[in-house]
Amino acid sequence: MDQIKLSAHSLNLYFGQKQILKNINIDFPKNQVTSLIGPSGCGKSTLLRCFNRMHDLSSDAKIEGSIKLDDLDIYDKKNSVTEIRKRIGMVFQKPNPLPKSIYENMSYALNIHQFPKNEIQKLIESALKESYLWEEVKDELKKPAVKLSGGQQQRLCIARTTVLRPEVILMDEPCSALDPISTRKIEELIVSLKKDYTIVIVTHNMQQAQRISDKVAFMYLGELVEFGNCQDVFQNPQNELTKNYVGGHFG
Amino acid sequence: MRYFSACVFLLLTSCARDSDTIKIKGSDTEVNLAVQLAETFHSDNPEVFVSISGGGSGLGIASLLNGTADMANSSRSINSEEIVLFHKKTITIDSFIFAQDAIAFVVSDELPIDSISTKTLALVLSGTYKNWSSVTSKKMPVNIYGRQSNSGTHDFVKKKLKIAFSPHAKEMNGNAQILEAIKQDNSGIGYVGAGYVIHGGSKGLKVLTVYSGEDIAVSPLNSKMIAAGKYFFQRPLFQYYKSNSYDKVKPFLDFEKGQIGQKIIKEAGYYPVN
Amino acid sequence: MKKRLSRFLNWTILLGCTILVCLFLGIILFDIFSKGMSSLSWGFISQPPTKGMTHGGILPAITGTLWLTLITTLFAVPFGIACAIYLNEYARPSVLTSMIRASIRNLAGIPSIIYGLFGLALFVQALHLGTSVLSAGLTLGLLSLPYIITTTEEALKRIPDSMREATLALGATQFETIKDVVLPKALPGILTGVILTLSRAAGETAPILFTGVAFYINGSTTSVNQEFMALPYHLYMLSTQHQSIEQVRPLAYGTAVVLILLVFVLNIIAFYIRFKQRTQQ
Amino acid sequence: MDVKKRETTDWLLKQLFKAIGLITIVLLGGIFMMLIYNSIAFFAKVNPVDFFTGYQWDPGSVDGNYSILPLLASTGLVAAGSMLIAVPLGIFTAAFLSEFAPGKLQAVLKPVIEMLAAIPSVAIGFLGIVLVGPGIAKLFGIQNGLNALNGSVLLAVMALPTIITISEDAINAVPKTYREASLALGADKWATLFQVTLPAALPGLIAAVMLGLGRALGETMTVLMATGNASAMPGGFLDSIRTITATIAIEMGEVPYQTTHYFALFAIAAVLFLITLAINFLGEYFANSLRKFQA
Repeated sequence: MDQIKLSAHSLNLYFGQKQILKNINIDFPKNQVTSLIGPSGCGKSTLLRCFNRMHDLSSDAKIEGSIKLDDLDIYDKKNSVTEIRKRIGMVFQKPNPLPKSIYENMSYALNIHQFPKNEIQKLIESALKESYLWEEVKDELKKPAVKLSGGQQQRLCIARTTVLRPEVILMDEPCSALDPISTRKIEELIVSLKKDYTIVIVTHNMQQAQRISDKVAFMYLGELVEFGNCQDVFQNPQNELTKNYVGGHFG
Repeated sequence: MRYFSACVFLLLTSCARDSDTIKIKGSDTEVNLAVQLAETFHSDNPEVFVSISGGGSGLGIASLLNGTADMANSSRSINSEEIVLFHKKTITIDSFIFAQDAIAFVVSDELPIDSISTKTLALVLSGTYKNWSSVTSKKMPVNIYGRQSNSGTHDFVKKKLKIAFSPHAKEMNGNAQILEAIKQDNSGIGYVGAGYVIHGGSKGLKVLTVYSGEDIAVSPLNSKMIAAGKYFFQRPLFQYYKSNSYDKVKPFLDFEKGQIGQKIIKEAGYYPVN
Repeated sequence: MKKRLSRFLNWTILLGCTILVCLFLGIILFDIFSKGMSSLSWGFISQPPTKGMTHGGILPAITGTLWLTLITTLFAVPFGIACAIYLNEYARPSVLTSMIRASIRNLAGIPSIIYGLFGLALFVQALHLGTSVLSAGLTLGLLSLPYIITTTEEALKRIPDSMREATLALGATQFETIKDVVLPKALPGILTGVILTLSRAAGETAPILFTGVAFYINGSTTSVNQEFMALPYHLYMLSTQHQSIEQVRPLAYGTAVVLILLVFVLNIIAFYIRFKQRTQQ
Repeated sequence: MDVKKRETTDWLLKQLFKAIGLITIVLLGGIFMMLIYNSIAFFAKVNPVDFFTGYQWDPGSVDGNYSILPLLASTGLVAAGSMLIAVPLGIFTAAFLSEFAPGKLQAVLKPVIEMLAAIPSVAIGFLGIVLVGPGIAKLFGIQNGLNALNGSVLLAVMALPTIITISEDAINAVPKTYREASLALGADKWATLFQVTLPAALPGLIAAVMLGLGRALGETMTVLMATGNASAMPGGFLDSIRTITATIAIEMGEVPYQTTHYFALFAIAAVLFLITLAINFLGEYFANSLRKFQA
């Protein structure tokens, strides 16, 4: 059995009166890629954002149940949210580099978490190399990040997250705003990151899910309908709903 | 953040020097005279600053009472209500008469009238005479250009003639504005300190001579008659100050009594106190 | 035929109104500048008034206005921005927040003379600051507060939430997000709002009438609790209170020119910042 | 680990910002309390009926009759006059700007409006004395031009920028589809403007007028310098008048604190405050209905 890194236990979420997530129980195995798929509005992005407490900001979100990172309950008041977000990084749908230079984008989080000054240069270099961005930007680190192309920006966002050496990386449809070539690059990057990080990715793209994920979770109307290995879910889905959604996309 | 706290620190430290600023407020008649006195006074002793504000005799005395002025100029003597207020706050005040002033009644030079009795003046200013035809040959509505209730000049004329001003009297907030209005309005009559008429230039204006009862008509510009105390609307100009701040205002008082001060007072069209 | 006539009529009405509005501005600027430029000289803005304020310059009035603007800035800007940050970044939609918003809108509508009264009651009397440039500056600060809050909040609103989420996702606290990302990006917008508000406050006269403006002071104001002269009051005084109005009329026009130039310079700086920020985006 | 420190500073600053946020309520409350407290002190001495029905504002007189009527009438007269001028002018200019002005012209006209708004009120008051006053005097053959008409013209000039900018927003807020629908039916630009666009923007236009009126009512220096300051009940536009704001400005300086006259000024200030509050509220109400449109 795989070792569990991140898990949700009877998780319910309400926006005001409307219930969005209904009794979600899910385990994300360590150092594997799990894809969350399902029709739009099924709550997969909302679920993803629960894992790094992104809903704290929205005023009318109410969460029941618990989420465990190893054995730490991240919604327990005494755990500091900044520490949790240091261990669980997140990459967003639209690349959102900070309005600073490439270097500052990378160094910002390191300074915030008081990493030793002398290590910062080294950490940045290795993170950029990991995200195959170092060659393209190594001699113009001072350039504003917005000047990079869409694909480069997304890779910068991924590098910015991995430089903190988190344990889990959440990705909310990271490639939906990118062209096919950049998408392929990001997918390769995700597969290479697998050895160091547990990755949870929300995607609309069936082929992408099949290419890069080990486990797949299918959600429908706020409920987790099916969860299993990538091949099983795509080749012989147990649940009727999954079959219709996934039908014709395998092979 | 550092820049901001530096600014605030600079701001607060700079409020050390207050003691040597004499704040003088009050009568609008005297404000221009006070400015000229303050100007020469400051050039003689540069370490003492003087700040002058007008607004009317009432304002001067009120500021003295409220502690926002060291010296109150007033073209009228302090009235009973004000004395009560000073007693309530247990403030004793002294007064100093630094000059005399005569109130000139001014009309447009086209108005066929040269001298006026105090009785007629009372009827015109109280609004009983609404048209100049009751006083002169010209048929024109009477337009009165007076001051607001807080002006000492307004108060002095009202008490001297024992009348209430007509509600239609325009209340200008400065002697200068009155002269300005009458220059353009040949049906206008107004009252200003004599000093203004000399300085303000009286083209298009005429100063009426005033007589009460049988004695001869006197002009406010005739310094001999003023010295003899013959002009009906002649009054001392007061400066009130708190007894306990005497030493702060003493330099300025001495300057006014001094030879240079008296010269400035004469040049400004006021009369020395003999 | 009627159609073309009514169309012509409509066109003249609309165009006529617009031209009339521009004419107002034209007349104001033409009259003031044509008669005021002649008395404008280096001496006029660098010397104190002399001879009973019938000659010399208006330096104390200029320095007085600058003192006022400085104190207004030091007081209104920090509070205004802090309040806007609270409203835009921290506040949850609640009764309290809507009350704050309602009071800001109403504070912006209160006549400036009532701010003068409040300044008199609070700063001059209650806090015993007396009639001084500090009292007047703080009163103008209160007057400017609602405008700074509204313009700052608009600038903060233009920052997309994705920026905030990016920083938060990296483990920054909310204040760090504001300090490191939101404020620096919103700074040009905030600066424009602040400068426009200050140019409006510098032109105000009513609030400073009872809180400390003086008819005449010897030199420029040097300390915070001294009384002060101010450009708008100097113009008011020269045109209504002064002893010889005809003689000082050129000086009054000169003061009006300096006041309008000061206000326009501030406005142009604000437009430049807004223009640069818009094109650079 | 100093995460605790970062977290506590974050929490502390949040409370600080919240406290500063509350200052605005305290400020409005303070102003309101000041006015009410002093007005009550005044009404303890003078019976409110005389205050609202008397005929003359003459605090200096021996029995000191304080009546707000002449001041209220003056304020109303000069504000109404200014709206008569500013509203048609402002709305038509806004219509021209948002519907008919080509882009280049708009780029020129926008700064003109903002410059007009930036001109300090005391400069406009000064022009009232030197330019508009004598002009009116010559035009109507009266002695001096310092009267309600002068005040109305100047206040109109001051209120115009507010009315134009907000009316323009209101007109632009009207959805494009309305115009297309009307044009598609063969109506020409003018019919569309007068029968469709302007009526649809009406709530916004009323909000603009309200806020313009609020600005005109609250103006002090312009009316203090240019309307003659006679405290009698105004007869018409050619009479000198004295508004509430001018009265406060003239008399507040000279009044010893805590006397009846001092409280009287707070009483008339309270009345002015309530009027502007009501007008702001109305403006707000109409502006909200406009915002509903946009949502």
